[in-house]
Amino acid sequence: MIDLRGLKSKVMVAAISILAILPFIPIVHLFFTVVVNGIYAISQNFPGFFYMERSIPGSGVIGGVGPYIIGTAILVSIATLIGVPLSILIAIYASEFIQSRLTNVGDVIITTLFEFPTIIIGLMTFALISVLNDMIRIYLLIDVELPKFSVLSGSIALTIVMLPFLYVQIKESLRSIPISIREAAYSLGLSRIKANFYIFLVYARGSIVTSILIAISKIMGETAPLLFTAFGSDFYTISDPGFLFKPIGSLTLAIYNLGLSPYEEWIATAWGAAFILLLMVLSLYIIARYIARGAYLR
Amino acid sequence: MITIKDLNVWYRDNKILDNINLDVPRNVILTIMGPSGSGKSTLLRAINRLIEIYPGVRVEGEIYVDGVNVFKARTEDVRRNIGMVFQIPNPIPNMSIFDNVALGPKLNKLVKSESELRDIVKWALEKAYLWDEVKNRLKEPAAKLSGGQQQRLCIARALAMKPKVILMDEPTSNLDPVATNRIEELMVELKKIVTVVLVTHNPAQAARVSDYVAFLYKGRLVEVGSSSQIFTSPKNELTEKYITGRIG
Amino acid sequence: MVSMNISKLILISSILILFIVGISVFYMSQTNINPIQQEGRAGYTITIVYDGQSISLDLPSTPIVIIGGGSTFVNPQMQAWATKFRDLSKGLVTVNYQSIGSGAGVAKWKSQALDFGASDIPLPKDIYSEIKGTGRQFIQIPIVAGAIAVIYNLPEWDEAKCGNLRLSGEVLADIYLGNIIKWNDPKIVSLQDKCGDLLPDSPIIGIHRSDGSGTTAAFTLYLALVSDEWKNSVGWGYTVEWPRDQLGYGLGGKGNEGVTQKVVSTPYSIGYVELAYALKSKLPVAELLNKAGNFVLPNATTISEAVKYASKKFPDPADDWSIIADKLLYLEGELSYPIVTYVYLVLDLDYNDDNKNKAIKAFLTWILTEGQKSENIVEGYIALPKEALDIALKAVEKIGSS
Amino acid sequence: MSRLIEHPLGIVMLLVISIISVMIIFLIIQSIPILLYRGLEFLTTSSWNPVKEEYGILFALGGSVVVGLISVALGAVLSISLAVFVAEISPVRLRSIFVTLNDIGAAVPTVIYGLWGLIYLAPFLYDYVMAPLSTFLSNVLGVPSRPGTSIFTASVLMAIMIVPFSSAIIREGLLSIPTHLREAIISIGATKWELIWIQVKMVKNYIIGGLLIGFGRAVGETVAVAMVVGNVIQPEFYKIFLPGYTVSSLIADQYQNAEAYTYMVSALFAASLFIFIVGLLANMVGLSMVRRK
Repeated sequence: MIDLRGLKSKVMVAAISILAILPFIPIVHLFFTVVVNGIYAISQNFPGFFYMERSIPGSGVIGGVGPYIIGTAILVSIATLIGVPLSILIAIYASEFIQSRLTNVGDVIITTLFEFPTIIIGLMTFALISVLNDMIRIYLLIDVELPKFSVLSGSIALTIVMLPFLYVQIKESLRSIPISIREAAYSLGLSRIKANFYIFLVYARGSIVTSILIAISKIMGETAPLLFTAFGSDFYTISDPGFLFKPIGSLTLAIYNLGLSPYEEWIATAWGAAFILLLMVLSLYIIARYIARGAYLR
Repeated sequence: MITIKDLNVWYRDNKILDNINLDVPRNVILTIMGPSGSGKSTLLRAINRLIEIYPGVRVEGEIYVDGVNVFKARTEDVRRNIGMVFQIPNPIPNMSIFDNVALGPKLNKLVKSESELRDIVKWALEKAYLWDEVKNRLKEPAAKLSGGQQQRLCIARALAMKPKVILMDEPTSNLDPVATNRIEELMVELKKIVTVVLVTHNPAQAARVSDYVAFLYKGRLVEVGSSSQIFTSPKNELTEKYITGRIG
Repeated sequence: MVSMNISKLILISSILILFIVGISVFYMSQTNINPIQQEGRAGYTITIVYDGQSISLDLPSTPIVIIGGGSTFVNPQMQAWATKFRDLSKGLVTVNYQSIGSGAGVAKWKSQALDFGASDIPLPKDIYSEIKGTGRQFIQIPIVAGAIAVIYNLPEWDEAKCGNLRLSGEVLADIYLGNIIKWNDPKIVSLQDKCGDLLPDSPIIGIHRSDGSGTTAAFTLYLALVSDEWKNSVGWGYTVEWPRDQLGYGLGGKGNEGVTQKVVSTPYSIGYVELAYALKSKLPVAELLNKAGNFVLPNATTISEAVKYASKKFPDPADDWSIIADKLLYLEGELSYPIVTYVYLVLDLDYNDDNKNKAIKAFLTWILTEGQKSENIVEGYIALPKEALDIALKAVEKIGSS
Repeated sequence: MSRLIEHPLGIVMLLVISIISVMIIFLIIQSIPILLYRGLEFLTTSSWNPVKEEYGILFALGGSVVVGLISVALGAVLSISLAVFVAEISPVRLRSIFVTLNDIGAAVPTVIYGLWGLIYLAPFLYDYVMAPLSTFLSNVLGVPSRPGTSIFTASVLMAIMIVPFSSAIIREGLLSIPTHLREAIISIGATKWELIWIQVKMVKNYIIGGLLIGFGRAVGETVAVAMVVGNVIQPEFYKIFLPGYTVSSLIADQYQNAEAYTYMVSALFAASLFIFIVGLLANMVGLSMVRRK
């Protein structure tokens, strides 16, 4: 007798395997094209590709993504410097005062923004700065305008993108600390701040560092929240003392704008920028995974 | 040394401890025993107010340690003067042996110099009978020690704060008999320098080490007395049933 | 031991990042991208000769970044001017110009997010009177002229044999209205001198801007001038509703670059872009019917001819230019190209900052004089005639003096 | 006990909460004028005519929903298969390779997907899918045009982008099934397929949750979609071979010159409020499904 059940099982398993391999084809193709086109673009203008400014179309010169690399680095660093301490502080509060009303409200509001359409975060930052400007004008009666298109507002937008993710991750890490460790810390007479900073954060550092690295790699690849905030610039702006209040470019904005252009040089530049961005994001990601694995081994 | 007056503890709507009154003299071992769920751990954690890290707990009454009402003092100061050892050995696993012991003195700024810190750590480890075993591996993570060693490390950690009282919450329940034996010896030795409050559900252990015994049942303090009195002529029927193993 | 690895890894990765940033910064300083470091900039001035007189430009004492934005059309020209002037001023004046579309440029200038806005059309009447009403002192000046070219992607058409495709305003309006669906429509065929039979039986894909733009405003204004149906059913503005989209034969592109890119990659498509973009893309450009009845290509001759007639109609920079907007298109003249556009800068007369006033004044004076010389004009743009420049220069003089 | 702020750290929490609340409130306030001005027509008509101050965003809402639905429909089978394959079928030694590839797919910045989609995916789909199918389905799906930017292309791109993401969530569910349950199923003589099917049914919550979160992503994604969706105002958004708009790509295109018109800013904020609500619902329901045990 034919083993119908066994046959069906084999057929289905084979079908699943084929369906499972299917999604890898575009991803592998994407990798392949980014690497090939990117390396080609960079090799056409090496090492100028890394530090020059955007070329003029028709000049035959590919690249110059220097200002974009610096821009991404600045935006991401500022967002990280604001976002990481902020999310650690509120995550500590939420893990220490689980039943506090403030924690409950915070949980609802912050997780609202978790995995959220980032273009809205850009819009909201733009709106927030408008509100702040109105408040400054009305209540402080001084004529100061916070620039809407600036490094600062771009960083704020990125901070808000990374905050919910970090908050949820760090809070989970802290809440999963065994109660015995909490008792040990508090039995030594440590304040909540000291216990968290010297013991709990150290105890959970593996998973927290992983979350932070993944959060950084996330915001590094964000475009939409920067459209109305960082705005984009094709020049080096950091030589200007007030550059924090001026627009700045980023690798992602450059890929978006150059990729949509008709010029060969600019499209090649976009591929080169994509290659650099991919390299940056993935190396952070791989480091994060490595640390995570180490954390599990502990 | 420790005086507990009219202590009541609730968790949400349940009363965990009901009107506890207790006196503990200086430099003795007092054992609180009772079946699980009787509130012994809660009573122990009330003394250094560790109970307050659990949300939903409400405490009423007074506890004096060395003449100070702990509920009027700062929590940090209270806990600093009272060492505690737990059921599960809980050194911070990814910190070194040295750092685990140094943690309290360092973070509470009890020492002025590095050398003073080293002296304290050495003293505490010696007192905990651990120094000889670890003196050459102080930089290794605490997680590498055996269970009994970890528990002695926790005792050293508590001692390093130079406390007047040490609370022990079933410190041997997760250890093998050999390690248990060593800890028990250590306790008797420790009472020369501190007052020990021990929680156990093992009457035999209570009989071996304690000077005084308190028997707790369903949140009430049933009987308090010297060790010999409780184990030879308990006044209460419940106490007798418990030490003879008929409830528990 | 794991903990050791973590800190090591973080250390290594941060060193790596610092290394990359370090290399970039090193090359920046090497390649003179950062001219601020150079000495001798205090009290530095630039002297230029205009109309036989020498003018010295008063530069700010500290480096200033001027933020401008708007018209995507003027972007290549503005970038060329900005780069040149930054070198000339030894880094004292950097113009950060962003091509975000004219509508955005004006809106952002109005909300003071930008120092100046650049637009392909004058300030609309209501915006003009609204800002005027707040008492803000501002001017509009034309800085350069250009033309909107109609580009097409028609594989069957051989320019060498047939010449460039010929189109008229009415036909363009009919195409974007959806009245003409296919390339071999009799209305298109009848305009052609020869090769009319080569026009294929394929639907025309009408490509247009998806973002708000002055190019769209100028193009739709032109269509409204030549077609009453267009004027009544669509109108003109930065963003309009394209009837052709609703038939499924339309496609949007972001910026002039986006439209060019879409035309390049879409066979049987037609689109409108600023001439500079058309020339750069190597796409064929259609000949358009002018008012005098001739088919003309956009080039220096035909545009200059149109500019000559238009500049006679320019009002004062402080006045409302919107009332003459429709008088500057589709002009008389045998060779006049019909869709000639001007880039207008809107700027304040006082920035409440002496250095910024100086920077903007110097930059504008330079682009209205030296900047109009052929070596500084990018291909596809046309310098303004002297009469127009004189009016603008007089207005720029007033910056910071009030 | 009932004090609002129980520790100085609470001030930081309060600050973060108030900033985010101000942003959300502002989003809502900004949306009100257009809803008062146009009423329900704003949601039920398709027009974007700033010259006449006529705004109806049905075309963009429709585009967003269609992109979300098609990408989830395409992604569902693929992501379940991928998760099952990694958790059950692939050799254990290769598993980490697949997991890494999958997770890297989820980590690639969306703008890179957009660039790739514009240059490789759109022409490919035009040549091999849209053009052949449209020869006999043009009435239903519309006639595509080169370079292949269309709602369909955006949907396929989004499907490619959400598969790694959804499948990671489903995989997590599969791997969280206790070993003793698997052993129990095997011990009653189940075939591999039956084992898989029983487990898939057990992680239904994860599947629905993962796909809902994927839907939220597809609806909210901006740049990748804006690069391939075609960007035209086209009321027949259900003809998926035609170019169209989604709400987020409309915002990305139109926001910059919105302030030149009276109601456009409000219209864009109201439109974003829509993806806010859809995204929020998808996320909240999705997350609660995943967390429910």
